[in-house]
This record gives sequence, structure tokens and C-alpha cells, in this order.
Amino acid sequence: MNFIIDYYNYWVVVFLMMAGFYTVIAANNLVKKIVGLNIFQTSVFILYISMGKVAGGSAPIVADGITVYSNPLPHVLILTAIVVGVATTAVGLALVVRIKHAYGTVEENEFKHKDDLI
Amino acid sequence: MMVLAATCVAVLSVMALALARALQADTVYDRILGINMFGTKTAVLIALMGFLNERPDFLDIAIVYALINFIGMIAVLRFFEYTATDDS
Amino acid sequence: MTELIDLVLLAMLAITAVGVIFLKDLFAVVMLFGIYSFLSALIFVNLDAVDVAFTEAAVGAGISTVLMLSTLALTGRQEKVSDHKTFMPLLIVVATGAALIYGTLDMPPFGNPDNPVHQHVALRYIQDSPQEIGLPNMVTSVLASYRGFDTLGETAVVFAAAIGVLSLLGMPKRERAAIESGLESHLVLQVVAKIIIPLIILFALYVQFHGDYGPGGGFQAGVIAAAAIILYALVFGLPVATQVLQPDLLKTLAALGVLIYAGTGVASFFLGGNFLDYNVLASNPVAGQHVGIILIELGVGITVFAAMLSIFYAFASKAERKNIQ
Amino acid sequence: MILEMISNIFLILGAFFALTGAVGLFKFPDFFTRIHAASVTDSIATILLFSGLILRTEFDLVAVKLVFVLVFLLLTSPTASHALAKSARHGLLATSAETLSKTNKDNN
Repeated sequence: MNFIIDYYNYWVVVFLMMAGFYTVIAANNLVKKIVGLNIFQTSVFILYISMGKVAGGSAPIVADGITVYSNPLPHVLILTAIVVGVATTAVGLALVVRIKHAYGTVEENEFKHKDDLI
Repeated sequence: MMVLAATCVAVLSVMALALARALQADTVYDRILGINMFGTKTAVLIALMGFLNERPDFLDIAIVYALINFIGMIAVLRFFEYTATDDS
Repeated sequence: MTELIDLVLLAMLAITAVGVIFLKDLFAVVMLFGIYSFLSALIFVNLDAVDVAFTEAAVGAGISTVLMLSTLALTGRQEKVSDHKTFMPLLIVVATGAALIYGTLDMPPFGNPDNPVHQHVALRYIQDSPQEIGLPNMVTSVLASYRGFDTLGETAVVFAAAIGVLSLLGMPKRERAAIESGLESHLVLQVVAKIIIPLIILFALYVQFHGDYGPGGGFQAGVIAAAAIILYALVFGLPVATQVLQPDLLKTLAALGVLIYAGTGVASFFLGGNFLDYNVLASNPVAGQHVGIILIELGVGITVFAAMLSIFYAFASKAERKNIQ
Repeated sequence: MILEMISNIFLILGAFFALTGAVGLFKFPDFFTRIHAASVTDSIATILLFSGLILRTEFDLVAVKLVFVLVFLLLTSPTASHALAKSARHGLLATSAETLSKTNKDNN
């Protein structure tokens, strides 16, 4: 049981990462690919936060009567990564909208042969 | 303490049921209903977890959950009019 | 109990991810992605990362979902049945996954206080930052002071992303209020929205200035304030919202925020310190740190607010224009 | 001690109502009865759970924040349900009674 609890978080992270990866390479629709990228990204966030957790620790905000705090450094890195992540997602979605405008479709296999239309 | 933990488990199972509803629903509205229920229960769970870990001063997050859940619902309804096509 | 909640929430997260892969209705996919963000934020709370959970709930579940929904309004909601072969991708994914699982067995056990990550700078942050910076929230101390350069870069990235989206989708114009838009027929919704929008803005200000003492700070406050205006635009229609906060004003605000941040650095330069060294901003170092952190959090908040809102304006005005024609 | 007892009762009742709501999501025949089950139990469960938690505080800032979350949830959750039901009605979703009478008419 201890063995499972020690590694469970990492296994779920790998599963989620692969789920996102699969969506990115196998999905045809560009919006779905972006959702896949986001799932991949969130799995990395969970990996970092899991590494920062200390058993029996508490949130890294000083309070009376608490001696063990979790590691604040991964929290800082991921906090900024989330905001930057949504900013890049927005740029990706804007590109999808432009692709729809130019090619009339967001399905990958449909615009493969339309390169000379522009 | 026991009661808090039991309530946590109950709220978690409600969330699981709502998730099941959202995953397989007959209509889009049922899906939205499941998601709404999920959202309100997450706000409750945050409050419960604060008391369970004996640091109840993080309730600000529960406020954000309630707020974002509401905005998400409104956005779904708003853009659903635009995308409603061939779903029954 | 923490472990049990962790187990259940991660399992739900995995199920949601599988649901996202197999559903063909993109509208449902995006809604499930909202649940996915909510769940990951819950996991962050459970793993003591309250600041991160705050950000993920506001940004991931709020802004991302709204942006994806407005994209779907432009691109259509049904995913076509693909003629892709799924065998090759599956093989690659399983092989990579197996290699990674094998790799995790060498990871230090979850939650062990002797793990290498906890042995380097973290010790110093935990032991010295409350005295050095004078703030109880270590995440804010590290974010704004020790890693101030990093955060300046992130703010600039958010600003650049807003510029990128605006140059791809075009600036939203101030539109005439004549066209019908918004949830006009929902009277109850309008009344309730009028009550809670001021509350949300007040809450955003609280998050902005209370971030030194509890979870919160510029990133979260900016997003929450933007969410208030987004709610206004959703309920009362985009034209009304663009009259309240004009797109041009937002462009100026986004630049202003980055300038406040960089200006704080330059000011500390001229007062004899290093770039972004707040110790020299006031008579004693701790007071100086406090002044510097309030200033740069303000800069971050303004930039994030303006950037998120102008990105939303750009998407929503595209969606409205398409549906009116 | 008495406060804790009352708080326990509130929490257990709240959890019970939340569970009935979730079961109702599956058991009721059509969308409008389901939304009724979900939203009514949602409100009562929220009130009971948060009151139970408030009784466990020392009636300080934490209690004020809990009241704020409660008020916020009580404002937004029924509003969202109302808007959803209204949209569903506009989206021409029929109740099961209507579907039944329609099929009866077709049969006659």
C-alpha cells in the first residue's frame, strides 16, 4: 500500500500526459488538439506540485503553531506558468480562428491539400 | 472530526455522480446541469477541506470557485445559442 | 484523509481526461475541460498549493473555458469522424508511457521531507523570507522579490500574447448598441448580475492587496476583475461592455502595467541598488521590500486584467459579428 | 460541546440532501424534474453544510467569509438553474408529460 501511495501521483501524471499526447497526435480537429495540449500542460503542473508537497506539511503561509511548510518554490513556478499557459492558449485559438477563416475548415485532413488557395 | 471526514466522503461521492452525469447524458442541458452541480460541490469541498486540515483561512478560494462556476454557466448558455445545431 | 482525497480526485481527473478523448461533441469536450480544471485546482488545494489553486480556478476554469467556447462559436461544434489510423499513435503513446512509468520508479517517494527538492533554496525561503521580506505568504515573497526577474518576463509574455491575439483577430471596434446581443430575455439573470458584479470587483481588489498575507496577488486579482467585466459582457452584450471599458483604454493599461513593473526596477537602479532590488526603495530594507512588492503586484494586476479582457473582446466580437451576418 | 453536536447534525443532514440531489439527477424521468431535484437540494445542502461549518468557527473572520460564500452561492446557484431551465425551454426541450401526450395523440 505504501508503495502505491508513494508513486500514485506520478503514475496519474504520466497517464494524463499520455492522454494529452494522444489527443494531440491522433485528433483531427484543431480545437481538440489545443484541449489535448492543455491536458498535457496540467499534468506537468500536477507533477511539480506533487514534488513540492511535504507529508504533514501545511500551505506555505506563516501561521502560529505550524512548523512544517510545503515547498513554496514549485508553487511560484507553476503559478506563473498557468497564466502564461492561458495566454499561449489564447494565441493558439486565435490561429485556429484564422485558419477557419482562410480554409473554411478546422479538420486537419481537409485542409491538407488546399495550400494553393491563398 | 469523524463527521467532517464523513461529510467530505459524501460530497466526493456527489461529485462523482455529477461527473458521471456530465460524461454520459442524453441532452446537452443534462450535461450542463451535472457540471453546475459539480461546481457548487467543489466550493463546499474546499471549505470542508480547510476545516479538515485545521487551516480554514483559505476560504477565498471557495469564493473564486462559486464565482467562476457561475460565469462558466452563463458563458455556456450564451455561446450555446450560437453553436446549437443538430443535437437533440 | 489527505491521501484518500488525493486518490479519489486524481482518479476522477483521469476519467475526465478519457472522456475528453472519446467525446465527439466539442461543446461537451470544452465543458469537461472546465471540470478538469476545477478538479486539478482541488488537487492543488489538497497538496497545499493554495495560491496555485486560486490561479488555476480563475484562469484555467474561467478564462480558458470562455475563450474555447467563443472559438467553437466560430469554428463549429462537431468533430468529424476521422480517417486517421489510431493504431500508430496508440503504439507511440503506450511505448512512451511505459518508459515514463519505468522512470517514475526512480523518483523520490511522494511527500518525503528528505527529498532533494526540499534541500536547496527552499530551506532558505521557508526560514528566512518572513524576516527578510516581512510577509507571511512565502509564495508572494518568492514570486515578487527573490524571483522578480522571472515574473517580469512572465508579465511581458502575457502582454505579448495579448498583442499577438489582437494582431491575429483585429482590434474590436466600439460597436453600436443597436444590435441585439446578450441574454436579453433573461431578466432574473440581469438583476442578479447587477448585484454581484460590484461584489466581484471588490473581491478582486481584496485579492490584489491582501495577497501578501493570504492566497492571492496580482495575477489572480487581474483575472478576477477581468471575469467581472466578462460577466457583464455576457449578460448585457458586448457593445455595452465596450462602451464602459474601451478597447483602446485596455491597450494603454496593458502597456502601463508592464511599465510600472519595469519602472520599479529602474527606480531601484537610480536609488543605488540593483535592478528590482527593493531594499533601497524606503528607509529600511523590509519597508522597501513592502513598497516594491505592492508596486509590482499592481503592475502585474493591471497588465493581466487588460490583457485577458482585450483577448476576450477580440474573440467575442468575432463571434458576434459572425452570428449577426 | 452543544454547538459541535448541532454542527454535526447540520453536516450530516446537508450531506444527506446533497446525496439525494445527486441520485435525483439519475432517477427522474425528464430534464425539468431533474433540474428541480438538483437545484432545490443544492440550496438546502449548501445552507446546512455552511451553517454546520460556521458553528465550528470561533465566529471571527472565518465565519464572515463563510457567510459571504454562502450568500454568493445562494445568489448564483438558483439563478444559474433558472437560466438553464429557461434556455432549455426555449431550446424546445419537452417535459415527459408533453412527450407522452404527443405520442398518445399520434397513436390515436
